[in-house]
Amino acid sequence: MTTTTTTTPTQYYRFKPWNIGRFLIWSLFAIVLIVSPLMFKSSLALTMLSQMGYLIIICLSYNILLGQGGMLSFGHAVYVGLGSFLAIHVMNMGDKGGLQIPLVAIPLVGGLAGMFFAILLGFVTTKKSGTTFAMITLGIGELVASMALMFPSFFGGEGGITTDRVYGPTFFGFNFGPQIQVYYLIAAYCFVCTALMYAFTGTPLGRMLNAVRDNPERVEFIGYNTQRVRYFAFIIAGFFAGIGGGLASINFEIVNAADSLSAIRSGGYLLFTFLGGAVFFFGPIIGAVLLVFASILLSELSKAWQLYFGLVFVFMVMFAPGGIASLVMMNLRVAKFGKFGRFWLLYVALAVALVPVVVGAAALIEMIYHIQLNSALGPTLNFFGVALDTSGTASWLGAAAILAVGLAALEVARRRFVRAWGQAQEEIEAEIKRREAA
Amino acid sequence: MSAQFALELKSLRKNFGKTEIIRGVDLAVKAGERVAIIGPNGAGKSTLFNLISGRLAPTSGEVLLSGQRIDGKKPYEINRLGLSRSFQITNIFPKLSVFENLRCGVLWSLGYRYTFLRFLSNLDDANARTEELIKQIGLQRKRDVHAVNLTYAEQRALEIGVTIAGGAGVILLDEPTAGMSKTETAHFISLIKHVTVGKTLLTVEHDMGVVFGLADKIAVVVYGEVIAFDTPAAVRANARVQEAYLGSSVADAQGAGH
Amino acid sequence: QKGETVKIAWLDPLSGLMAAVGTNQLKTFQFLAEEFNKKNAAGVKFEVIAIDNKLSPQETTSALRSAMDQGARYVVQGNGSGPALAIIDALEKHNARNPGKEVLYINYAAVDPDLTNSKCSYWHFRLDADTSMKMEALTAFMKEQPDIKKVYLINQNYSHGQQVSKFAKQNLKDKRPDIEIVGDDLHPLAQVRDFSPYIAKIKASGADTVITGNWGSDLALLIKSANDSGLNVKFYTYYAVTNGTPTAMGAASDGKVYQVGYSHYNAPGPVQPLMNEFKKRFNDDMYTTDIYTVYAMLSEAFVRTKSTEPVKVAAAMEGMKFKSFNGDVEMRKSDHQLQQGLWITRWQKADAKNPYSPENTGYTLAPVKFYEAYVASTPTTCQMKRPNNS
Amino acid sequence: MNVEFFVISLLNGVSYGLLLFMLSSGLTLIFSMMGVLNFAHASFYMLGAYIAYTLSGIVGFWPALFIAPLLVGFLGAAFERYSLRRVHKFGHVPELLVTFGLSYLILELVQLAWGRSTVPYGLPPQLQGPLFSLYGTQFPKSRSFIMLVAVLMLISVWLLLTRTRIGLVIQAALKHPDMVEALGHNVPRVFMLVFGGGAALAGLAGVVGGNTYVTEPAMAASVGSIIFVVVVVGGMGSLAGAFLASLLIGIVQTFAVAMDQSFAGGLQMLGFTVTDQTFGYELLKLTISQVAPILPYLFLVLILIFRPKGLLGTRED
Amino acid sequence: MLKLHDIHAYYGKSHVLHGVSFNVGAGEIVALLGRNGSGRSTTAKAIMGLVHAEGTLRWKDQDILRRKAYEIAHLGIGYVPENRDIFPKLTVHQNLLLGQKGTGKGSRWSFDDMYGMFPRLKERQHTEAGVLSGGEQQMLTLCRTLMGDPDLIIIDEPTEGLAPKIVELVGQYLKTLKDKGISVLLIEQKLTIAMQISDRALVMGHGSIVFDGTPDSLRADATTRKEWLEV
Ligand SMILES: Nc1ncnc2c1ncn2[C@@H]1O[C@H](COP(=O)(O)OP(=O)(O)OP(=O)(O)O)[C@@H](O)[C@H]1O
Ligand SMILES: Nc1ncnc2c1ncn2[C@@H]1O[C@H](COP(=O)(O)OP(=O)(O)OP(=O)(O)O)[C@@H](O)[C@H]1O
Ligand SMILES: CC(C)C[C@H](N)C(=O)O
Ligand SMILES: [Mg+2]
Ligand SMILES: [Mg+2]
Repeated sequence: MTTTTTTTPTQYYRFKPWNIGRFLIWSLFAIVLIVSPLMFKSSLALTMLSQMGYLIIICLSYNILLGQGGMLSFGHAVYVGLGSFLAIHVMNMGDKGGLQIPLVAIPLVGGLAGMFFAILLGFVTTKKSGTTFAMITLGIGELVASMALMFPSFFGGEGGITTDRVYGPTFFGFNFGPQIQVYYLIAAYCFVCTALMYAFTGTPLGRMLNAVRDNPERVEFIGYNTQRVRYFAFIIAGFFAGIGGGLASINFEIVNAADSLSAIRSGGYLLFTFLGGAVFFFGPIIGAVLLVFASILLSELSKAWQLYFGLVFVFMVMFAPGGIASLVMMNLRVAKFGKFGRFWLLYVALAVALVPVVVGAAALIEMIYHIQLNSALGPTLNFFGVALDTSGTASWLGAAAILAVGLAALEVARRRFVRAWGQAQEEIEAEIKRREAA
Repeated sequence: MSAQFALELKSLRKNFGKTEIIRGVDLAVKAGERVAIIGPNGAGKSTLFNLISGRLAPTSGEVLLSGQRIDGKKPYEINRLGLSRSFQITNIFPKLSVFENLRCGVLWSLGYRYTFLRFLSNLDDANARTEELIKQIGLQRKRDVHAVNLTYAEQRALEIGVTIAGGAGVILLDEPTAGMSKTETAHFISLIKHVTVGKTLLTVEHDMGVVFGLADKIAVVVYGEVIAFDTPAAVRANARVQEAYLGSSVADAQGAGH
Repeated sequence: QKGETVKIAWLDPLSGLMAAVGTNQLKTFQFLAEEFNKKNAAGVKFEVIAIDNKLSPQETTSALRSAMDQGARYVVQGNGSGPALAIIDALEKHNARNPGKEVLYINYAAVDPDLTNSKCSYWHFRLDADTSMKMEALTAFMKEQPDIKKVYLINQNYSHGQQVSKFAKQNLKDKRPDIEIVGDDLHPLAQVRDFSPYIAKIKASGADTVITGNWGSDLALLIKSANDSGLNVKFYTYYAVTNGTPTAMGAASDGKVYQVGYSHYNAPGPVQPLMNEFKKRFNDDMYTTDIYTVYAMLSEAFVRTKSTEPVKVAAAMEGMKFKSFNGDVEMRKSDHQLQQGLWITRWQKADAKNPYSPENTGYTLAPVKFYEAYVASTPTTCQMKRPNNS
Repeated sequence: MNVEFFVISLLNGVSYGLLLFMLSSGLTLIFSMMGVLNFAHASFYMLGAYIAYTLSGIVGFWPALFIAPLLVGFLGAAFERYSLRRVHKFGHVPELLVTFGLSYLILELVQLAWGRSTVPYGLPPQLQGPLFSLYGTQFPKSRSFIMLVAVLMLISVWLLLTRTRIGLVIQAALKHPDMVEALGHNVPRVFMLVFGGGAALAGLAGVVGGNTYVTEPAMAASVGSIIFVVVVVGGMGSLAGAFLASLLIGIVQTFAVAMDQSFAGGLQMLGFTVTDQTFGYELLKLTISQVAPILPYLFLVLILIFRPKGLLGTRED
Repeated sequence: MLKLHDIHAYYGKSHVLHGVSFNVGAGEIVALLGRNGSGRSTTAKAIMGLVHAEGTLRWKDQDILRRKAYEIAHLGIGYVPENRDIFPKLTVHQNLLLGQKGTGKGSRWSFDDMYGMFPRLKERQHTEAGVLSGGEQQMLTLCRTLMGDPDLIIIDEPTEGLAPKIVELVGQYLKTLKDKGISVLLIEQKLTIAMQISDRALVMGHGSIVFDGTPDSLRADATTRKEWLEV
């Protein structure tokens, strides 16, 4: 039964930037940014954290296109990379005593550069959406990357352009020589840009971008020019991409065309944004973190990193097409309905079963790779402290056995989990129906 | 030019390749009039709507909106001039909530164009208007439900909601009640009547009950031509219309049934 | 220093465009480490930490950090001057900012002359001969070939290729002004899948000789295409040894391809048995033999300084004369560019004198001329900043 | 440009064009029918070359010519069956990404099985040496064979598309899979066959391309994006378009290599003084021949801007 | 011919049909009536194997419950869905071609029959089906299914969006089908037409059958009509 609605005043949602939940989340984000380098102190950890910082900006900017605008770009590295180049040239100008732009503003230079090129190239790129868009970005990406190699005076050829970020007057006593200072510069930008991009999702343009993604035709009939919407979004994405690029050049003090403009790099942004989860705003943040782990740690831990990477990727797309973020959100939903309790054990079981699978499979893979790559070092390899002998059968059989046991256990755990999960979802659906009806 | 007519079509023609689909349509609709367009399948009713709303460009002829020529303009330009349409096949934003769907429809008309310097949630006027719309189309309960998850009838209601959201003065509805049951249809007609008060309405319908219940005037389109444009009573009596479209028995049954 | 373990970080590609080259070089490093661990004057143990830098300068810097975290004080790298520059740059800063934790960079194959000129660094030592030096040797040889009349240049359009083209024109003008340069083509790196249009162009130009700095499939495909269309010219190359090119040359290139380098397949001295051993073990060819020099040089410096401390070692290596597989060599003090003799070799049938047959082709690169170090030596503009305390 | 050079270049252009078509015909099949941007296409090409290399060592080249594509096709079908099919319902982007992942896997597996360097996959004696000589330039048999294979592919795919309903079934199934099943068509099987078929075509291209050119782990990456250019420039859903685009790109690129003109030169002829101080000199001095191999990308961008359907395409999405 | 007994059907986790039972005999036109959302379309999909269903489902003495849709189609059931599902980028002719099974030889229906039935389709036969008018699309789907030569045809709201005159026509054609021995399961909203041509009427409510009888008895049964069909 509906009650009389005429008397109740119109209520609507208001943006309350300081509402508790949001405040908590953003503070947490800030705290994580602030304390991470205090917890992970090695120089590698610091590099990784710095890279995560600007990659978060880049992946989020990419997601403005992919997740929010439904535009699959194969050329995002163009805007990041050109931002880097412009930034580094301006830094060098400062170095040489020319135009002095303080280092803290250099990322903005990168941003403006990214924006400039997005304005320039985006005009033709965003005329169409879908496959046409994707292919134009692919073409432009290849063109820019190949051409850049041909112009050593601007792009520095194969060696790229180097700079020294320590120039000009200090900024409140910081000269940004030590990596830790750079990290905090990156972290500050990361925080602000993330907040800005989040804010963007709540603006009219941001919303219309979603509408254009969902149904461009209809958008035309409610007064908006879809091309315009895509174009503006592209420019904004270009701006943030450029900021990320600018930060990257501060971080590395070197940029190089073959590396930063290449299709592989663009592909990386795409893959990891997707892996993190393009459907949710925060997905790309996870993606950026993974990207750093994958590109730095994985390739150091194992020569087989591409294989692991490919496997993980294929399985992720097959079983969690919404990316990690969607997994998180699904569990949060379960938790919200107070049904998470029953999954603890199941998750533990899954994890326990997963260990032998990963260990067994990894041992086999590592042995195979060892034979191929490191045979110069003799037949034994050190696998997490265990010596495996690739010449004898024992190690092979052992690894295979572990894998088999693990797989069996995993299957059992998985079945249970799937059943429980289905059950929980059913209950939640029913619950929602009940609430709707109430 | 006086804006005596809200919408005026002057010898409008449209060819697809060699086939001529619209063969010189003249039609003048006064402001505030409710006009139903009927005609056999494939007569060109939807095509006519497409020409008016800018989805298609006419081969020749003119379309005037309040005296201003709009033929050949882009859909969004026409929309900004105050003409809005719905679709025969539901055409909404599936992954946005009902509220967001409607708010998208509202934004342009309130002047929030491509801005990214203000928060949606702070646009009080837009939000108020959206809430009002939700109430009008009776989807308060589904406010935050994604449009994909609505039932068919609810989607049709949302379709209308998005169409009227911008406050356009001229509304075109293409088979708004298709696929609804009798009771739903009846409910829907009153909804349409209610939300289009004071507006110019053109609607395509096959359901004679709806047509006769809703329209001040009926235009009959057959083979790309308007063969009659008159009051419902006159049209029903028109022998040519009966022959070309209604088919004797059904016309009586349905026409009277309501 | 006896009994100490010296960790050497190897930062080169195991994936991407140069994966094949990188993999081969890593094997060489590991293989030779084993050899040197058996017997080196310094009595140290070398351990190679291999990290895939994916040919990317950025990844290289991260890899470098990680290598330093793992305790490596020596870094080796050779593919691409991009990563090379990244390492130089990072070390300049790191070594200045972290006294007592200095790290040295030994470059075994990145041949951009800038690395020992405008961008030279105290912490960088190069063992390969750079592009300009190799061109000196190459043109010195061409000077004595009267049948060369028309030369065609074809190179990859990026810094290395552009430099080859530049030095070729410069040197030929000095040494053989009568030679006509009938073409100077630059093509995008690793983009050309069919070289026949270029071959048609070379043919139309009437060239009798082609100079190219191409490597990898850009060289293999170029030569293959030339052979297919029956183009009868001589190729003067830099990298005819890398994986795939010997197969591509095969019988058709008999006597037509020349290469300049600090070594060759049938080099005398201690590498010959090692190359054979390597081939036996891995069924692969060891062509980056200056890796031998890496170990030889380090061992020698350790002995001299009685230490493995990079700062001392660096000081000792400056201007150090030592013995490597190719005789006496000198690490020039002014720019840290190794001065060594260069060979011109020619692709021809393997025989008793030159038995080594790469990729089991039955052919080999046989030496036709050896140039002493001074011939190929080029001046440097390097103004090195040396740490003031040493 | 004299007649001799012109004729040889034309021949080179056509033969390169046919090579491109051979590489991309399988992709056209999959892309235009299933709408899947198959990033692993080039990997199947590579796989074909490697498998043929091993097989020809065992059974000889000619049997391998048939067996290797079958094996690759089988692998492709299996991939469709066990992976792509699951992903299909999530939309085009995940589909594309899963093939992206697959390309990583194939690359790694190939490197594991055959190592990271070039394998000596040589031509069979029947294909060695020149077929004929033209103005003193030889035209190798191997390239003629590629041309032949490309033409055969064209014919067979064309027959498949026009003589069977497979194309219709797939196109329809992309829109309403349930409906097509309800009309009595086994949609999953058709998808699997088409994907397998496309992979087999790629494999076949690998068998003949691998020994004419080089068989190495980088061979997939090196043709990776150019084949998309062919398919897109030709027009989605158009085999004839892909064929036309291949030839066009082949010929344009071949002739472009011969052109040493640059903007700078052009400007100078018009009376402008262009020196290395002029703004953008580096760009201006680039000759057409220097950019020839990347012209296809320019072509792609221009085509998509001015004619998003592609040369002979019928669809835009 | 077709026998449903205690059929339950689910969309993912939501349970939509709660035990549906009815039969369709040979050469019978059975109207399936009910309000929006009562589960009529779902019943059709359950028969075609397009939703997950449980219970007993038999056709010509074969169990077809867990069969794939294409197998069911080959056994002679044709399905005309409610949202038309035409293939927009294919021409009218190609749409019809897809309706055929195999080469189409031995079918009771030829292209000419279809074009004879709806001349409008013949005029548009080389047009992309996506641009057809709503009514033309409706005709096309009907014909497309007929091309597959079914023995039972399930039609979901065939008259939606058709001009009154065409609605009559469709009614006549359904009768013709019946005369050729084809059974029809007609899901309709428009009571008038359904009652005119059907042999039997079923009424659905909340996922189960609440009335099964002749049209006349339904007309007489005011309570059922009131409770399950109106308001
Ligand atoms: N883009 C197009 N290309 C070719 N023919 C078209 C196109 N659009 C419409 N037609 C044809 O024009 C005719 C009129 O179509 P329209 O959709 O306007 O009919 P309608 O009057 O709305 O019919 P209905 O009541 O059945 O919806 C149809 O025969 C249709 O096939
Ligand atoms: N794809 C779906 N997912 C979840 N629920 C669905 C889906 N399709 C239909 N339903 C639900 O199943 C119930 C029965 O739907 P069905 O389409 O069978 O009804 P119907 O009687 O055919 O009504 P209509 O007149 O709307 O066609 C409805 O409550 C509907 O909301
Ligand atoms: C391995 C070599 C072919 C690469 C070369 N050393 C370079 O610097 O580019
Ligand atoms: Mg219509
Ligand atoms: Mg229904």
